Amino acid sequence: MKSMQELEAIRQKAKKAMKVREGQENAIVVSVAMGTCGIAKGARDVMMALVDETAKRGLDSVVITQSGCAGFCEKEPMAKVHMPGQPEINYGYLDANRARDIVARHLVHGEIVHDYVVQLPGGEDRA
Amino acid sequence: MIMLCSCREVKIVREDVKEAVQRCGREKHQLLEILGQLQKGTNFLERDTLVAVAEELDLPLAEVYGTATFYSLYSTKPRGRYVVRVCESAPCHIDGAADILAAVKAHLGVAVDETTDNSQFTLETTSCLGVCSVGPAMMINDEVYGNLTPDRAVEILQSYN
Amino acid sequence: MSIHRSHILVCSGSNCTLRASVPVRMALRAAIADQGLDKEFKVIETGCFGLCQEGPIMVIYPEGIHYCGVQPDDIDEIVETHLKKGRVVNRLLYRGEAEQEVTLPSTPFYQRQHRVVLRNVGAVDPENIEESLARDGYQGLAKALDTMSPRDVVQTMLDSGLQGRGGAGFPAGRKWDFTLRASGEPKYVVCNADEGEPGTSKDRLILEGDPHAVIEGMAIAGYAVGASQGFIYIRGEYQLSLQRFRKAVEQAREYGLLGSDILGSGFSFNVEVRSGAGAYVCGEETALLNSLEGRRGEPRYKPPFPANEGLWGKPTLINNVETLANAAPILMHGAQWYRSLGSEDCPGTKVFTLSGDVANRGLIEVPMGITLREIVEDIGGGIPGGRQFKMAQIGGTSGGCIPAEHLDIPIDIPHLDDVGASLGSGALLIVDDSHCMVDLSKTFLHFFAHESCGQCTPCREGTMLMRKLVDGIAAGSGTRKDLELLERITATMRKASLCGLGQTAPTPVLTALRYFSDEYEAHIDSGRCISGACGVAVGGMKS
Amino acid sequence: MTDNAVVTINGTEVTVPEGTTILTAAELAGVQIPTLCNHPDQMIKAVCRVCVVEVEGARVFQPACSFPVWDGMNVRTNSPAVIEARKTVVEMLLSRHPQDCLQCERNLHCELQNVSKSVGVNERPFPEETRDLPIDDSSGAVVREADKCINCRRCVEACADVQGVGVLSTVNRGYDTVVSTAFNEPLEQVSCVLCGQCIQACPTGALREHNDIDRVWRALADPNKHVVVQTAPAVRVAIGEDLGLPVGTRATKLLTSALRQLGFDGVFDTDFTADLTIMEEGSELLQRLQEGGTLPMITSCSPGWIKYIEHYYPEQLDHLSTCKSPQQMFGALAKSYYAEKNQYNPDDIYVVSIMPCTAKKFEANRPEMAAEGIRDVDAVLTTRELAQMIDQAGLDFPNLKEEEYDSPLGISTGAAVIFGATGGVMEAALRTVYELVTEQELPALDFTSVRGLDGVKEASVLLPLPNGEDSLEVKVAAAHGLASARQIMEKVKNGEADYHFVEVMSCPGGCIGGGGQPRPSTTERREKRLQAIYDEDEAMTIRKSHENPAVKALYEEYLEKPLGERRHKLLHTHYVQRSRY
Repeated sequence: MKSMQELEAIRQKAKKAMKVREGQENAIVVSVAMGTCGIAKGARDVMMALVDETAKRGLDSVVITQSGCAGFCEKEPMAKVHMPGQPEINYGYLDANRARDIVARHLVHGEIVHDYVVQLPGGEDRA
Repeated sequence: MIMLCSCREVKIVREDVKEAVQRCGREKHQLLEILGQLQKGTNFLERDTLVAVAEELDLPLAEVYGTATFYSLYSTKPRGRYVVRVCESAPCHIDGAADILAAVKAHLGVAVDETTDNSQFTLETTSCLGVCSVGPAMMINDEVYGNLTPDRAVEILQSYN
Repeated sequence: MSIHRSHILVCSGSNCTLRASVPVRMALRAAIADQGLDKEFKVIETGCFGLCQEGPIMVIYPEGIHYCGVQPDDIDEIVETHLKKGRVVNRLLYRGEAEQEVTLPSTPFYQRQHRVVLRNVGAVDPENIEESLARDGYQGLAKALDTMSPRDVVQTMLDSGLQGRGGAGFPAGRKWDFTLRASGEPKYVVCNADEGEPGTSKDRLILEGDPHAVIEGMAIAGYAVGASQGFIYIRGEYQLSLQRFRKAVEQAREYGLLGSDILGSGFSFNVEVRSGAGAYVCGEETALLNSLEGRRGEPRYKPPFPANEGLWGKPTLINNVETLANAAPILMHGAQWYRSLGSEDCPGTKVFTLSGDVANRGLIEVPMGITLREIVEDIGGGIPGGRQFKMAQIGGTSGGCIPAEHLDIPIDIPHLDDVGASLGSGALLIVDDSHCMVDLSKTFLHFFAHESCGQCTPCREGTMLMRKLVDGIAAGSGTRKDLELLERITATMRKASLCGLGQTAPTPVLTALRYFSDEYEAHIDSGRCISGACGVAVGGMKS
Repeated sequence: MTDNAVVTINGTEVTVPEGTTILTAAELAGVQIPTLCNHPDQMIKAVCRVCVVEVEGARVFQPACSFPVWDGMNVRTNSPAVIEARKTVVEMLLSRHPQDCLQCERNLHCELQNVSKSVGVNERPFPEETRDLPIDDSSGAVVREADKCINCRRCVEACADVQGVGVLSTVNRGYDTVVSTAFNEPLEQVSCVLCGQCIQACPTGALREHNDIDRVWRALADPNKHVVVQTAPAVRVAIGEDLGLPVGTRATKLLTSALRQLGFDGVFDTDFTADLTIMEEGSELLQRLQEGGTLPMITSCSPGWIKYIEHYYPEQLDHLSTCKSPQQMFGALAKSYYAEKNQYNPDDIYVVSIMPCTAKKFEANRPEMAAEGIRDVDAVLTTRELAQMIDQAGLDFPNLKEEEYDSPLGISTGAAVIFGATGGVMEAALRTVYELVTEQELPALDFTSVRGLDGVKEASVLLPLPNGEDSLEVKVAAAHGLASARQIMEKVKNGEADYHFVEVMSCPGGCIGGGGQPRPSTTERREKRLQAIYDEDEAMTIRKSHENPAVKALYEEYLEKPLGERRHKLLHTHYVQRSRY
């Protein structure tokens, strides 16, 4: 590396790889239900698709995390998206393609992908 | 395998020294590095080694010896294959280092600065190993062990047999 | 570069290493590989989290869950429950508390700390320079090279009020200033990493946890004073530090952050890593220089000072690891920011190694001016086993012993001076009431008699004479006259010794005599010791 | 640069250049500060801490020997705290110093004793201990008694830096720190050249010469022995120092008188064989020049130097002149020429040398220095030992009746006496070689370019040949102190030395600064002794070796033609390769 610019480029790239460790206050949190049922129905693929797609798109302020089983096994794989200042949106019956779709539309453009939204009893689920 | 090398041929010593000098450089300020490397195999610096170092670096032998005897990681007297250093610093003392030392002495059957009859272990004490939060501690060659109890210390020593 | 959904940080600082973090790491890697999870989970060896007493420690991100005391047997459960199902393994949380009630970072142990020097220790993989870069590593250097003149850098250091963190507490900026202004070429920067003070392991944990912070500090210093060659002298006992640091230097070189024409600035700087060979006195800066030159590590008389005549007689800036690790944050955030931390007389934070009779032992970084009580009770979690606080020895074996009556003093240089103690290098040994001061004094003196370099008369002879006298008192054969002799020796050593070692070696015994004279007298007059450690009769004393 | 500083010392102002040490400034203010590790010719060490003083504003006491003054500095050298600290420091040293002052060789000449008195030590308050380190008398020349070492390191500097030998070093650490050899080997086993400069540097009785006084007394008392004595050139200008005369006193005639009173049967002069050495060495040089021998030829009179080259440059021994030293030539002639002439059985002759040198004791013991089992020299005393004997005999040295040397081995020239000074052998040789080669009288006798205390002195002398056309240029060098000799030897080794003839003396200043001379041999004293040597030369009626009538007679009567067998056997020797480690 021979310049300030190069240093900055490497720094930005490295930041992405490290993002998972940053506690971001205003981050969009995507949480994948990773109970046995979810995993059995393909939650891992969903998780990896989300990770991959957000990285590709350079979405720095997105944290992809996991949660335990939400108790709605038939709707698995499930994920919820929490944008700062907005209610959580629960998605169900996901696969890798749908996950990428969510990244493209919801995370990037803030558009709720109604096709995959599942309503949970009580509305405010604390999975 | 007993590593006491007083029987090693001077020629071999010379080659080791030449190699170390080549790696580190011939300047006087590399003396400590060179001595450190040469001690790795045998745990001590024999006379022939210091002579060869003095010759390679064009230093008086007494100066090399005077430097070697200043530093406690070097020894100019034969030591065992494993050098056991029990930390005697205040933090380890608070944690019961005296009991550890007693257990190690009893297990090895030697006093401090002595070597077991089979040349396996030399017991030394050290001023501090820098792992004060997990005392009492000891070091065997380069490996540091913390949170010792007398039993655990003996157990660890047994694993070196 | 692959992106993982989760990072698992396992401490690989020496303290955790010797608490079996290596087998834990191996078991974790094996389990993840077995289950084909290696694309999702990245295992990172990182530096010390500070809470060494609870090690090995593991942190799982992005949740930020800390597990304590993890053993290889626990790995299966962590993988199955946490990694695969996202459920926290409550029993491995700090002190077994349920997650909802307390996470480790929310404990007073962390809450009362302020991490400047330790900013990346425990947060990055020290063997991966990119992780440092991601957390603003080398930004301080970049800023200096890009926007500041050497004089600006020195001025910022002067303005920050940073005092040397190696023991003497000399204003760092003034050393930089002296070296910048000294005539003579070439100039050198030397990092003093010969941390030998018993009770101190902060420099080691910085070197192991964030070597790039130190390299960056050295390069900034080099730029500021006009040096293009740096040396770091690391204690010979610190094999892991040596290994990590060498690797870090290589990486910095690969990335062009060391070498010639750094970041296109025209500034060149290299760092050579040197190992000590077991001599406490080499922590004294001129002894260290002699050792670097391949000689006996004996201190030099001063003046001349290293800033004018240092390594090979050339102007040399020599700073402690922690001091240099402060340089980049100061440049990035400014002198005023630094001054806003800590106390009026002592800006900034201080890293301490907490050891002895305290619940939480380990590495902490606190603002200067925090009280001893806050450290012992809040961060340290108090004295375990229903015992009482007896005294704290601050500053290592050459530091003073502070009794309970001074628990509320703010920890900074002037306040410690008031009670006969010194900040030293940041050792904090907590001692409970089960220990005997005469026995402890014996330990201190055995240490100094072993570590005196033997060059000047007061220290060479004085340490051994003190040792003999205190050994005699401990054995019950001491007399009141011995106490007078001890006073004479200590007075002469403090005033007439050549270096700081001899000048401060009597401190712990002096403060012990000052605050716990009844214990000495009990040994002499009635042959009694509270702990029985001294081999005379047990009991019979008011303390 | 050298701004003046006004310094107040115990209330008295003194003006000195800034950067002067407190010690020097105090001296100017008339204040004596005790010292131990300080030596006027050596580097500052600041390790003994006896000279600590109070500097206003400083947190701790500062050593006067190293601490530079600044303008406005206020120093107290006599506050109660300073006095107490100094006394404590000395008491600490004494807590494990052997208490055998009455038996010690340094009794009444000991710096530790003096300092201990001046700081007011009157008890031994601290726990006592003896180290019980072995006394090393293995070399028969230099004795080390490490128990008396106070770690001032002056001997280390003398050995390593002045002499470039470095067989002494500070070893171990802390309380066990002591000056020793590598692996604590006896001096006989290490590459010590036995020059005795360490003895000159030592403030205590830790280093001294091997004592041969009793052997000499026994020989003198033996009615069957004919005991003859020779005195080296440098002894006469120094012995007075130990016997109540001012430094630089020429005590030649008192010396001969004293020796006679001690009972020596013949009082002779090494100067006689110094002249002979010039004859032999001069012809050897001319031979090498004419026949293409190894050049440069290097002198061989200094036994410390000989041992040095044997240890450190064993592959360069061919450069040495094969001449024995004057001491050994004297011994050999005493037991042959002199014995024959006076009909003594060589076995009954006992040769004693008075030498400024400790290495001479070693030289006399070398196996090469004997002919048919008869040692050339039987006992060697240093100047100090002779002074001791004169004390023992109760002689009032300064007031003795002046006497002359005996004949013929006491007849000498000015060229011989300057052997005692660095450059002297060279100058003496040039006086003779010039006249032998050119067959003309030397216009000026003094070759000042080889005089003085520079470490290495070089000169070039043009010798006009008798044919009146050609001339011979002889390039010479003289070195004193073995560190200087090493500079020359490195050139020789690398083929960069274009000298024809080199003089090397082991000791600084030459023999007048020898290891056996009265202590201390400071530069100041050496300069006075040098002056006395040159005065002695000028006062001589004959100042060229080849004009010494006794030497001429010796050649005519006894020695055969040049390089004859007898001459070879008696006056020449060979050298042995030794190891450096």
